Amino acid sequence: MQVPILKQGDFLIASIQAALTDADLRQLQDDLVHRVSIYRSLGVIVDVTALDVLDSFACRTLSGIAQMTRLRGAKTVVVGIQPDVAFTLVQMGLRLEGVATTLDLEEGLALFNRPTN
Amino acid sequence: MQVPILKQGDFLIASIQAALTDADLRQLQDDLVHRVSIYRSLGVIVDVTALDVLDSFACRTLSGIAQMTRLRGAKTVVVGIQPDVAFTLVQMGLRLEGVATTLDLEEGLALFNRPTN
Amino acid sequence: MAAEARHLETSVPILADIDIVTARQQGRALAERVGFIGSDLTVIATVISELGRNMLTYAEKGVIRLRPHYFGGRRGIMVVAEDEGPGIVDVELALQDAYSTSKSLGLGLPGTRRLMDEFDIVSVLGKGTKVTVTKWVS
Amino acid sequence: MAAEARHLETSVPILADIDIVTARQQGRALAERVGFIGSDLTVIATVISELGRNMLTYAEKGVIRLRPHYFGGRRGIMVVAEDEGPGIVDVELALQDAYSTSKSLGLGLPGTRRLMDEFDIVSVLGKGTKVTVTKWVS
Ligand SMILES: Nc1ncnc2c1ncn2[C@@H]1O[C@H](COP(=O)(O)OP(=O)(O)O)[C@@H](O)[C@H]1O
Ligand SMILES: Nc1ncnc2c1ncn2[C@@H]1O[C@H](COP(=O)(O)OP(=O)(O)O)[C@@H](O)[C@H]1O
Repeated sequence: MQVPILKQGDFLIASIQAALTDADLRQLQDDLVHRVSIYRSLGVIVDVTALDVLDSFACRTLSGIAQMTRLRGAKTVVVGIQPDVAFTLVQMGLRLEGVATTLDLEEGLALFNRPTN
Repeated sequence: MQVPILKQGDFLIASIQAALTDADLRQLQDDLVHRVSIYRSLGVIVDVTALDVLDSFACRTLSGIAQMTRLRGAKTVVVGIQPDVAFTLVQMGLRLEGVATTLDLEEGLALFNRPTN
Repeated sequence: MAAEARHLETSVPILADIDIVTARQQGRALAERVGFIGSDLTVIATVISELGRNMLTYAEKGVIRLRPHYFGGRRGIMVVAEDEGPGIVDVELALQDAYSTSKSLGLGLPGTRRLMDEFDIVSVLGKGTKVTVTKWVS
Repeated sequence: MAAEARHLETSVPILADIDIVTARQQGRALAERVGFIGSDLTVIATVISELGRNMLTYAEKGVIRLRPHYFGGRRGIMVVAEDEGPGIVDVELALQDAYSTSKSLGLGLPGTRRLMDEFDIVSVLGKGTKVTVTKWVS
Protein backbone atom coordinates (compact mmCIF):
# COMPACT_ATOMS: atom_id res chain seq x y z
CA MET A 1 0.00 0.00 0.00
CA GLN A 2 2.07 2.91 -1.24
CA VAL A 3 1.19 6.38 0.01
CA PRO A 4 0.52 8.90 -2.77
CA ILE A 5 2.59 12.07 -2.44
CA LEU A 6 1.24 15.19 -4.05
CA LYS A 7 3.45 18.15 -4.92
CA GLN A 8 1.56 21.38 -4.44
CA GLY A 9 3.74 24.42 -5.02
CA ASP A 10 6.37 24.53 -2.31
CA PHE A 11 4.72 21.76 -0.32
CA LEU A 12 4.43 18.00 -0.36
CA ILE A 13 1.24 16.34 0.77
CA ALA A 14 1.26 12.65 1.69
CA SER A 15 -2.27 11.30 2.02
CA ILE A 16 -2.36 7.99 3.81
CA GLN A 17 -5.35 6.08 2.47
CA ALA A 18 -5.49 2.98 4.65
CA ALA A 19 -3.69 1.10 7.42
CA LEU A 20 0.04 0.90 6.75
CA THR A 21 2.60 -1.78 7.50
CA ASP A 22 5.93 -0.85 9.03
CA ALA A 23 7.53 -1.32 5.61
CA ASP A 24 5.02 1.11 4.10
CA LEU A 25 5.88 3.67 6.75
CA ARG A 26 9.60 3.27 6.13
CA GLN A 27 8.95 3.71 2.41
CA LEU A 28 6.95 6.86 3.06
CA GLN A 29 9.81 8.31 5.07
CA ASP A 30 12.33 7.56 2.33
CA ASP A 31 10.05 8.96 -0.39
CA LEU A 32 9.38 12.18 1.48
CA VAL A 33 12.98 12.83 2.38
CA HIS A 34 14.03 12.13 -1.21
CA ARG A 35 11.43 14.45 -2.72
CA VAL A 36 12.01 17.27 -0.27
CA SER A 37 15.60 17.28 -1.55
CA ILE A 38 14.70 17.15 -5.22
CA TYR A 39 11.97 19.77 -5.11
CA ARG A 40 13.53 21.88 -2.35
CA SER A 41 10.13 21.85 -0.66
CA LEU A 42 9.46 24.17 2.25
CA GLY A 43 6.96 21.96 3.96
CA VAL A 44 5.61 18.43 4.26
CA ILE A 45 2.08 17.54 5.28
CA VAL A 46 1.27 13.99 6.29
CA ASP A 47 -2.45 13.28 6.47
CA VAL A 48 -3.12 10.45 8.94
CA THR A 49 -6.92 10.74 9.03
CA ALA A 50 -7.19 7.16 7.76
CA LEU A 51 -5.04 5.72 10.55
CA ASP A 52 -6.88 4.29 13.54
CA VAL A 53 -3.62 3.57 15.35
CA LEU A 54 -0.39 5.47 15.85
CA ASP A 55 1.87 3.09 17.70
CA SER A 56 5.47 3.57 18.75
CA PHE A 57 6.83 2.70 15.32
CA ALA A 58 4.50 5.13 13.55
CA CYS A 59 5.39 7.90 16.01
CA ARG A 60 9.06 7.24 15.57
CA THR A 61 8.69 7.34 11.80
CA LEU A 62 6.72 10.60 11.83
CA SER A 63 9.31 12.17 14.12
CA GLY A 64 12.01 10.82 11.83
CA ILE A 65 10.37 12.42 8.81
CA ALA A 66 10.21 15.75 10.65
CA GLN A 67 13.84 15.51 11.70
CA MET A 68 15.22 14.53 8.32
CA THR A 69 13.21 17.02 6.33
CA ARG A 70 14.18 19.77 8.79
CA LEU A 71 17.81 19.14 7.88
CA ARG A 72 16.77 19.96 4.33
CA GLY A 73 14.96 23.12 5.40
CA ALA A 74 11.39 21.83 5.41
CA LYS A 75 8.86 21.74 8.21
CA THR A 76 6.55 18.78 8.83
CA VAL A 77 2.92 18.99 9.85
CA VAL A 78 0.83 15.93 10.70
CA VAL A 79 -2.87 16.51 10.08
CA GLY A 80 -5.97 14.49 10.92
CA ILE A 81 -4.92 12.72 14.11
CA GLN A 82 -8.12 11.18 15.50
CA PRO A 83 -8.77 12.33 19.08
CA ASP A 84 -8.83 8.72 20.34
CA VAL A 85 -5.48 8.17 18.70
CA ALA A 86 -4.08 11.31 20.35
CA PHE A 87 -5.35 10.21 23.77
CA THR A 88 -3.87 6.73 23.42
CA LEU A 89 -0.54 8.00 22.21
CA VAL A 90 0.00 10.17 25.28
CA GLN A 91 -1.25 7.48 27.64
CA MET A 92 1.36 5.13 26.20
CA GLY A 93 4.03 7.70 26.91
CA LEU A 94 4.63 8.53 23.26
CA ARG A 95 5.26 11.98 21.79
CA LEU A 96 5.38 13.29 18.25
CA GLU A 97 8.75 14.94 18.66
CA GLY A 98 9.41 17.93 16.41
CA VAL A 99 6.12 17.50 14.61
CA ALA A 100 3.48 20.23 14.32
CA THR A 101 -0.11 19.01 14.25
CA THR A 102 -3.37 20.46 12.99
CA LEU A 103 -6.91 19.18 12.76
CA ASP A 104 -7.09 18.98 8.98
CA LEU A 105 -5.34 19.68 5.70
CA GLU A 106 -6.72 23.18 5.42
CA GLU A 107 -5.32 24.21 8.81
CA GLY A 108 -2.07 22.47 7.92
CA LEU A 109 -1.65 24.54 4.78
CA ALA A 110 -2.63 27.68 6.71
CA LEU A 111 0.19 26.95 9.16
CA PHE A 112 2.73 27.25 6.36
CA ASN A 113 1.28 30.45 5.06
CA ARG A 114 1.46 32.10 8.46
CA PRO A 115 4.60 34.05 9.38
CA THR A 116 6.70 31.72 11.50
CA ASN A 117 8.60 32.80 14.55
CA MET B 1 -20.83 34.44 23.74
CA GLN B 2 -23.81 32.09 23.42
CA VAL B 3 -23.30 28.87 21.52
CA PRO B 4 -25.75 28.35 18.65
CA ILE B 5 -27.54 24.99 18.83
CA LEU B 6 -28.89 23.57 15.59
CA LYS B 7 -31.62 20.96 15.52
CA GLN B 8 -31.05 18.58 12.65
CA GLY B 9 -33.60 15.79 12.64
CA ASP B 10 -33.01 13.61 15.69
CA PHE B 11 -29.77 15.36 16.56
CA LEU B 12 -28.64 18.57 18.16
CA ILE B 13 -25.47 20.24 16.96
CA ALA B 14 -23.75 22.84 19.16
CA SER B 15 -21.12 24.75 17.21
CA ILE B 16 -18.79 26.61 19.48
CA GLN B 17 -17.59 29.67 17.57
CA ALA B 18 -14.98 31.19 19.85
CA ALA B 19 -13.34 30.88 23.27
CA LEU B 20 -15.94 30.37 26.00
CA THR B 21 -16.08 31.54 29.58
CA ASP B 22 -17.05 29.11 32.31
CA ALA B 23 -20.48 30.75 32.43
CA ASP B 24 -20.90 30.16 28.68
CA LEU B 25 -20.03 26.50 29.16
CA ARG B 26 -22.53 26.14 31.98
CA GLN B 27 -25.16 27.78 29.80
CA LEU B 28 -24.35 25.40 26.96
CA GLN B 29 -24.83 22.42 29.26
CA ASP B 30 -28.22 23.73 30.48
CA ASP B 31 -29.39 24.53 26.97
CA LEU B 32 -28.43 21.13 25.60
CA VAL B 33 -29.97 19.16 28.43
CA HIS B 34 -33.15 21.22 28.14
CA ARG B 35 -33.47 20.77 24.40
CA VAL B 36 -32.67 17.07 24.44
CA SER B 37 -35.71 16.71 26.69
CA ILE B 38 -38.02 18.88 24.60
CA TYR B 39 -37.08 17.40 21.25
CA ARG B 40 -36.42 13.88 22.51
CA SER B 41 -33.17 14.00 20.57
CA LEU B 42 -31.15 10.82 20.06
CA GLY B 43 -27.79 12.47 19.90
CA VAL B 44 -25.84 15.59 20.70
CA ILE B 45 -22.79 16.79 18.80
CA VAL B 46 -20.57 19.45 20.33
CA ASP B 47 -18.12 20.96 17.86
CA VAL B 48 -15.06 22.25 19.72
CA THR B 49 -12.90 23.01 16.66
CA ALA B 50 -12.73 26.67 17.72
CA LEU B 51 -11.41 25.90 21.21
CA ASP B 52 -7.66 26.11 21.68
CA VAL B 53 -7.92 24.91 25.28
CA LEU B 54 -9.91 22.21 27.04
CA ASP B 55 -9.11 22.66 30.70
CA SER B 56 -10.49 20.76 33.67
CA PHE B 57 -13.68 22.81 33.78
CA ALA B 58 -14.39 22.32 30.09
CA CYS B 59 -13.74 18.56 30.39
CA ARG B 60 -16.01 18.32 33.38
CA THR B 61 -18.74 20.20 31.53
CA LEU B 62 -18.47 18.04 28.43
CA SER B 63 -18.61 14.90 30.57
CA GLY B 64 -21.57 16.41 32.41
CA ILE B 65 -23.40 17.03 29.14
CA ALA B 66 -22.79 13.42 28.13
CA GLN B 67 -23.98 12.09 31.46
CA MET B 68 -27.12 14.20 31.69
CA THR B 69 -28.19 13.68 28.11
CA ARG B 70 -27.58 9.95 28.47
CA LEU B 71 -30.20 9.88 31.23
CA ARG B 72 -32.57 11.27 28.61
CA GLY B 73 -31.57 8.62 26.09
CA ALA B 74 -29.18 10.65 23.96
CA LYS B 75 -25.55 10.04 23.15
CA THR B 76 -22.95 12.80 23.07
CA VAL B 77 -20.13 13.11 20.57
CA VAL B 78 -17.45 15.78 20.78
CA VAL B 79 -15.97 16.62 17.40
CA GLY B 80 -13.01 18.72 16.33
CA ILE B 81 -10.66 18.32 19.27
CA GLN B 82 -7.34 19.80 18.11
CA PRO B 83 -4.50 17.25 18.44
CA ASP B 84 -2.50 19.60 20.69
CA VAL B 85 -5.53 19.97 22.90
CA ALA B 86 -5.93 16.18 23.10
CA PHE B 87 -2.25 15.74 24.01
CA THR B 88 -2.41 18.39 26.73
CA LEU B 89 -5.60 17.02 28.21
CA VAL B 90 -4.13 13.57 28.78
CA GLN B 91 -0.84 14.96 30.08
CA MET B 92 -2.81 16.92 32.68
CA GLY B 93 -4.48 13.71 33.77
CA LEU B 94 -7.89 14.65 32.36
CA ARG B 95 -10.30 12.37 30.56
CA LEU B 96 -13.48 12.99 28.60
CA GLU B 97 -15.54 10.50 30.58
CA GLY B 98 -18.49 8.99 28.71
CA VAL B 99 -17.87 11.11 25.65
CA ALA B 100 -17.35 9.72 22.16
CA THR B 101 -15.02 11.73 19.96
CA THR B 102 -14.51 12.05 16.22
CA LEU B 103 -12.32 14.19 14.02
CA ASP B 104 -15.09 16.28 12.48
CA LEU B 105 -18.82 16.84 12.17
CA GLU B 106 -19.19 14.47 9.27
CA GLU B 107 -17.67 11.57 11.21
CA GLY B 108 -19.73 12.56 14.22
CA LEU B 109 -22.96 12.26 12.28
CA ALA B 110 -21.77 9.00 10.74
CA LEU B 111 -21.30 7.62 14.25
CA PHE B 112 -25.00 8.06 14.95
CA ASN B 113 -26.04 6.48 11.72
CA ARG B 114 -23.95 3.40 12.38
CA PRO B 115 -25.57 0.45 14.17
CA THR B 116 -24.54 0.77 17.80
CA ASN B 117 -23.51 -2.15 19.94
CA MET C 1 -25.43 -4.26 24.77
CA ALA C 2 -23.30 -6.84 23.05
CA ALA C 3 -24.42 -10.45 23.26
CA GLU C 4 -21.86 -12.75 24.79
CA ALA C 5 -19.19 -13.50 22.27
CA ARG C 6 -17.35 -16.39 23.89
CA HIS C 7 -17.07 -18.36 20.68
CA LEU C 8 -15.24 -15.58 18.85
CA GLU C 9 -11.71 -16.48 19.89
CA THR C 10 -9.21 -16.04 17.07
CA SER C 11 -5.59 -16.70 16.54
CA VAL C 12 -3.38 -14.68 14.19
CA PRO C 13 0.07 -16.02 13.25
CA ILE C 14 2.57 -13.16 13.07
CA LEU C 15 5.10 -13.92 10.35
CA ALA C 16 5.39 -10.60 8.51
CA ASP C 17 4.49 -7.00 9.22
CA ILE C 18 1.22 -7.22 7.30
CA ASP C 19 0.09 -9.73 9.95
CA ILE C 20 0.33 -7.00 12.57
CA VAL C 21 -2.21 -4.98 10.60
CA THR C 22 -4.48 -8.02 10.37
CA ALA C 23 -4.16 -8.76 14.07
CA ARG C 24 -5.03 -5.25 15.16
CA GLN C 25 -7.99 -5.08 12.80
CA GLN C 26 -9.29 -8.38 14.17
CA GLY C 27 -8.65 -7.20 17.70
CA ARG C 28 -10.60 -4.01 17.14
CA ALA C 29 -13.48 -5.92 15.54
CA LEU C 30 -13.60 -8.40 18.41
CA ALA C 31 -13.42 -5.59 20.97
CA GLU C 32 -16.43 -3.93 19.34
CA ARG C 33 -18.34 -7.21 19.52
CA VAL C 34 -17.49 -7.54 23.19
CA GLY C 35 -18.88 -4.07 23.83
CA PHE C 36 -15.93 -1.68 23.86
CA ILE C 37 -16.38 1.80 22.44
CA GLY C 38 -14.36 4.89 21.68
CA SER C 39 -10.77 5.19 22.72
CA ASP C 40 -10.72 1.71 24.29
CA LEU C 41 -10.85 0.31 20.75
CA THR C 42 -7.83 2.39 19.82
CA VAL C 43 -6.03 1.27 22.95
CA ILE C 44 -6.60 -2.41 22.18
CA ALA C 45 -5.49 -2.05 18.56
CA THR C 46 -2.38 -0.15 19.64
CA VAL C 47 -1.39 -2.79 22.19
CA ILE C 48 -1.76 -5.56 19.62
CA SER C 49 0.45 -3.58 17.29
CA GLU C 50 3.18 -3.20 19.91
CA LEU C 51 3.15 -6.85 20.93
CA GLY C 52 3.07 -8.03 17.33
CA ARG C 53 6.02 -5.87 16.37
CA ASN C 54 8.07 -7.08 19.32
CA MET C 55 7.57 -10.66 18.14
CA LEU C 56 8.76 -9.88 14.64
CA THR C 57 11.69 -7.81 15.85
CA TYR C 58 12.98 -9.99 18.63
CA ALA C 59 11.59 -13.49 17.98
CA GLU C 60 11.09 -13.40 14.19
CA LYS C 61 7.58 -14.82 14.56
CA GLY C 62 4.84 -15.73 16.97
CA VAL C 63 1.10 -15.96 17.48
CA ILE C 64 -1.43 -13.46 18.80
CA ARG C 65 -4.57 -14.91 20.33
CA LEU C 66 -7.61 -12.72 20.84
CA ARG C 67 -10.21 -13.89 23.26
CA PRO C 68 -13.43 -12.47 24.73
CA HIS C 69 -13.07 -12.64 28.47
CA TYR C 70 -15.90 -12.90 30.98
CA PHE C 71 -15.13 -12.95 34.66
CA GLY C 72 -16.94 -11.93 37.81
CA GLY C 73 -19.72 -10.20 35.91
CA ARG C 74 -17.28 -8.18 33.84
CA ARG C 75 -16.59 -8.52 30.15
CA GLY C 76 -13.39 -7.75 28.41
CA ILE C 77 -10.82 -8.84 25.89
CA MET C 78 -7.71 -10.87 26.50
CA VAL C 79 -4.74 -10.60 24.17
CA VAL C 80 -2.07 -13.29 24.36
CA ALA C 81 1.16 -12.77 22.41
CA GLU C 82 3.36 -15.84 22.44
CA ASP C 83 6.61 -16.59 20.70
CA GLU C 84 9.42 -19.13 20.81
CA GLY C 85 12.13 -16.54 20.47
CA PRO C 86 15.25 -15.92 22.59
CA GLY C 87 13.35 -14.65 25.64
CA ILE C 88 14.10 -11.50 27.60
CA VAL C 89 17.26 -11.35 29.71
CA ASP C 90 15.97 -8.85 32.25
CA VAL C 91 12.18 -8.50 32.29
CA GLU C 92 12.24 -5.77 34.94
CA LEU C 93 14.45 -3.69 32.71
CA ALA C 94 12.36 -4.40 29.61
CA LEU C 95 9.35 -2.97 31.43
CA GLN C 96 11.07 0.34 32.06
CA ASP C 97 10.36 3.37 29.90
CA ALA C 98 12.88 3.98 27.15
CA TYR C 99 14.75 0.69 27.59
CA SER C 100 15.34 -0.92 24.23
CA THR C 101 17.86 -3.34 22.77
CA SER C 102 17.05 -2.25 19.22
CA LYS C 103 17.46 1.55 19.09
CA SER C 104 13.69 1.69 19.25
CA LEU C 105 11.72 3.91 21.67
CA GLY C 106 11.44 1.28 24.39
CA LEU C 107 7.85 2.21 25.20
CA GLY C 108 6.07 -0.85 23.81
CA LEU C 109 5.97 -2.99 26.95
CA PRO C 110 5.67 -0.26 29.60
CA GLY C 111 3.13 1.58 27.46
CA THR C 112 1.11 -1.61 27.03
CA ARG C 113 1.14 -2.10 30.77
CA ARG C 114 -0.16 1.44 31.31
CA LEU C 115 -2.92 1.04 28.74
CA MET C 116 -4.33 -2.30 29.87
CA ASP C 117 -6.06 -3.31 33.10
CA GLU C 118 -4.10 -6.52 33.54
CA PHE C 119 -0.62 -7.33 32.38
CA ASP C 120 1.41 -10.48 32.72
CA ILE C 121 4.69 -11.48 31.13
CA VAL C 122 6.55 -14.75 31.27
CA SER C 123 9.84 -15.05 29.47
CA VAL C 124 12.29 -17.94 29.53
CA LEU C 125 15.72 -17.54 27.97
CA GLY C 126 16.09 -19.74 24.92
CA LYS C 127 12.43 -20.76 25.14
CA GLY C 128 10.31 -17.74 24.37
CA THR C 129 8.08 -14.99 25.66
CA LYS C 130 4.40 -14.88 26.51
CA VAL C 131 2.62 -11.62 27.22
CA THR C 132 -0.97 -11.81 28.44
CA VAL C 133 -3.00 -8.62 28.78
CA THR C 134 -6.64 -7.91 29.52
CA LYS C 135 -8.84 -4.88 29.25
CA TRP C 136 -12.30 -4.72 30.84
CA VAL C 137 -15.28 -2.83 29.49
CA SER C 138 -15.75 0.09 31.88
CA MET D 1 14.05 32.61 15.98
CA ALA D 2 12.23 35.05 18.22
CA ALA D 3 14.03 38.22 19.22
CA GLU D 4 14.35 38.67 22.96
CA ALA D 5 11.06 39.82 24.38
CA ARG D 6 12.05 40.89 27.87
CA HIS D 7 9.95 44.05 27.78
CA LEU D 8 6.72 42.15 27.09
CA GLU D 9 5.75 41.42 30.68
CA THR D 10 2.01 41.78 31.27
CA SER D 11 -0.29 41.60 34.20
CA VAL D 12 -3.94 40.50 33.97
CA PRO D 13 -6.27 41.13 36.91
CA ILE D 14 -8.63 38.19 37.38
CA LEU D 15 -11.97 39.47 38.63
CA ALA D 16 -14.48 37.56 36.48
CA ASP D 17 -14.40 34.47 34.30
CA ILE D 18 -13.94 36.49 31.11
CA ASP D 19 -10.58 37.57 32.52
CA ILE D 20 -9.43 33.95 32.42
CA VAL D 21 -10.05 33.94 28.67
CA THR D 22 -8.10 37.19 28.30
CA ALA D 23 -5.22 35.88 30.40
CA ARG D 24 -4.84 32.67 28.45
CA GLN D 25 -5.01 34.50 25.12
CA GLN D 26 -2.31 36.89 26.28
CA GLY D 27 -0.27 34.00 27.61
CA ARG D 28 -0.47 32.19 24.30
CA ALA D 29 0.48 35.32 22.38
CA LEU D 30 3.45 35.99 24.65
CA ALA D 31 4.54 32.36 24.43
CA GLU D 32 4.56 32.62 20.63
CA ARG D 33 6.69 35.74 20.85
CA VAL D 34 9.14 33.98 23.13
CA GLY D 35 9.47 31.17 20.58
CA PHE D 36 7.14 28.38 21.72
CA ILE D 37 5.36 26.34 19.08
CA GLY D 38 2.75 23.63 18.83
CA SER D 39 1.42 21.87 21.88
CA ASP D 40 3.57 23.95 24.26
CA LEU D 41 1.31 26.90 23.42
CA THR D 42 -1.72 24.84 24.37
CA VAL D 43 -0.03 23.71 27.57
CA ILE D 44 0.71 27.29 28.63
CA ALA D 45 -2.82 28.48 27.87
CA THR D 46 -4.29 25.53 29.79
CA VAL D 47 -2.16 26.17 32.85
CA ILE D 48 -3.17 29.85 32.91
CA SER D 49 -6.78 28.76 32.71
CA GLU D 50 -6.42 26.41 35.69
CA LEU D 51 -4.61 28.93 37.87
CA GLY D 52 -7.03 31.71 36.96
CA ARG D 53 -10.06 29.60 37.79
CA ASN D 54 -8.61 28.60 41.15
CA MET D 55 -8.27 32.27 42.05
CA LEU D 56 -11.86 33.03 41.20
CA THR D 57 -13.18 29.92 42.92
CA TYR D 58 -11.16 30.00 46.11
CA ALA D 59 -9.91 33.58 46.47
CA GLU D 60 -12.57 35.53 44.54
CA LYS D 61 -9.91 37.46 42.66
CA GLY D 62 -6.21 37.76 41.95
CA VAL D 63 -3.61 38.72 39.38
CA ILE D 64 -1.82 36.69 36.72
CA ARG D 65 1.55 37.97 35.61
CA LEU D 66 3.09 36.73 32.39
CA ARG D 67 6.78 37.20 31.91
CA PRO D 68 9.34 36.19 29.31
CA HIS D 69 12.09 34.38 31.14
CA TYR D 70 15.73 34.12 30.08
CA PHE D 71 18.16 32.16 32.17
CA GLY D 72 21.35 30.26 31.52
CA GLY D 73 20.98 30.50 27.76
CA ARG D 74 17.44 29.19 27.84
CA ARG D 75 14.29 31.11 27.07
CA GLY D 76 10.88 30.46 28.47
CA ILE D 77 7.78 31.90 30.01
CA MET D 78 7.01 32.42 33.67
CA VAL D 79 3.43 32.55 34.89
CA VAL D 80 2.79 33.95 38.36
CA ALA D 81 -0.70 33.62 39.82
CA GLU D 82 -1.09 35.56 43.04
CA ASP D 83 -4.11 36.16 45.22
CA GLU D 84 -4.93 37.45 48.70
CA GLY D 85 -7.47 34.74 49.41
CA PRO D 86 -7.76 32.33 52.35
CA GLY D 87 -4.67 30.30 51.45
CA ILE D 88 -4.44 26.51 51.27
CA VAL D 89 -4.68 24.49 54.48
CA ASP D 90 -2.65 21.52 53.26
CA VAL D 91 -0.56 22.23 50.18
CA GLU D 92 0.72 18.64 49.94
CA LEU D 93 -2.86 17.42 49.73
CA ALA D 94 -3.86 20.12 47.23
CA LEU D 95 -1.11 18.85 44.93
CA GLN D 96 -2.52 15.34 44.89
CA ASP D 97 -4.61 14.10 41.99
CA ALA D 98 -8.35 14.26 42.54
CA TYR D 99 -8.17 16.25 45.78
CA SER D 100 -10.68 19.10 45.68
CA THR D 101 -12.58 21.13 48.27
CA SER D 102 -15.17 22.20 45.68
CA LYS D 103 -16.54 19.02 44.07
CA SER D 104 -14.30 19.84 41.14
CA LEU D 105 -11.90 17.37 39.49
CA GLY D 106 -8.92 18.26 41.65
CA LEU D 107 -6.49 18.07 38.73
CA GLY D 108 -5.71 21.76 38.31
CA LEU D 109 -2.65 22.00 40.53
CA PRO D 110 -1.17 18.51 40.02
CA GLY D 111 -1.89 18.76 36.28
CA THR D 112 -0.17 22.14 36.12
CA ARG D 113 2.83 20.68 37.88
CA ARG D 114 3.03 17.84 35.34
CA LEU D 115 2.73 20.19 32.38
CA MET D 116 5.32 22.77 33.40
CA ASP D 117 9.09 22.50 33.84
CA GLU D 118 9.20 24.39 37.10
CA PHE D 119 6.53 24.69 39.74
CA ASP D 120 6.50 26.57 43.00
CA ILE D 121 3.67 27.29 45.39
CA VAL D 122 3.62 29.42 48.51
CA SER D 123 0.41 29.67 50.48
CA VAL D 124 -0.15 31.37 53.82
CA LEU D 125 -3.43 30.89 55.64
CA GLY D 126 -5.40 34.11 55.79
CA LYS D 127 -2.85 35.83 53.56
CA GLY D 128 -3.07 34.29 50.13
CA THR D 129 -1.54 31.98 47.56
CA LYS D 130 1.19 32.46 45.00
CA VAL D 131 1.86 29.90 42.31
CA THR D 132 4.91 30.41 40.09
CA VAL D 133 5.45 28.17 37.09
CA THR D 134 7.91 28.20 34.22
CA LYS D 135 8.14 26.43 30.91
CA TRP D 136 11.30 26.45 28.80
CA VAL D 137 11.45 26.37 25.03
CA SER D 138 12.77 22.91 24.20
N1 LIG E 1 8.92 -10.92 22.32
C1 LIG E 1 10.14 -10.54 22.76
N2 LIG E 1 11.20 -11.39 22.73
C2 LIG E 1 12.42 -11.00 23.18
N3 LIG E 1 12.70 -9.78 23.68
C3 LIG E 1 11.69 -8.89 23.74
C4 LIG E 1 10.37 -9.21 23.30
N4 LIG E 1 9.59 -8.12 23.52
C5 LIG E 1 10.37 -7.18 24.07
N5 LIG E 1 11.65 -7.64 24.21
C6 LIG E 1 12.78 -6.90 24.83
O1 LIG E 1 12.27 -5.88 25.68
C7 LIG E 1 12.76 -4.60 25.28
C8 LIG E 1 11.71 -3.55 25.55
O2 LIG E 1 10.58 -3.77 24.70
P1 LIG E 1 9.61 -2.58 24.35
O3 LIG E 1 9.25 -1.87 25.62
O4 LIG E 1 8.48 -3.10 23.55
O5 LIG E 1 10.49 -1.55 23.53
P2 LIG E 1 11.13 -1.65 22.06
O6 LIG E 1 10.47 -2.77 21.34
O7 LIG E 1 10.82 -0.30 21.48
O8 LIG E 1 12.60 -1.85 22.27
C9 LIG E 1 13.13 -4.77 23.82
O9 LIG E 1 14.07 -3.81 23.41
C10 LIG E 1 13.66 -6.20 23.81
O10 LIG E 1 14.99 -6.25 24.27
N1 LIG F 1 -5.75 30.04 44.87
C1 LIG F 1 -6.20 29.17 45.81
N2 LIG F 1 -6.61 29.61 47.03
C2 LIG F 1 -7.06 28.75 47.97
N3 LIG F 1 -7.16 27.42 47.77
C3 LIG F 1 -6.78 26.91 46.57
C4 LIG F 1 -6.28 27.75 45.55
N4 LIG F 1 -5.97 26.95 44.49
C5 LIG F 1 -6.24 25.70 44.86
N5 LIG F 1 -6.74 25.65 46.11
C6 LIG F 1 -7.12 24.43 46.88
O1 LIG F 1 -6.44 23.31 46.33
C7 LIG F 1 -7.37 22.33 45.91
C8 LIG F 1 -6.86 21.60 44.67
O2 LIG F 1 -6.79 22.50 43.59
P1 LIG F 1 -6.84 21.94 42.10
O3 LIG F 1 -5.86 20.83 41.99
O4 LIG F 1 -6.68 23.08 41.16
O5 LIG F 1 -8.28 21.28 41.97
P2 LIG F 1 -9.74 21.89 41.91
O6 LIG F 1 -9.61 23.36 41.66
O7 LIG F 1 -10.39 21.14 40.79
O8 LIG F 1 -10.36 21.57 43.23
C9 LIG F 1 -8.67 23.07 45.71
O9 LIG F 1 -9.80 22.23 45.81
C10 LIG F 1 -8.60 24.12 46.80
O10 LIG F 1 -8.99 23.57 48.04
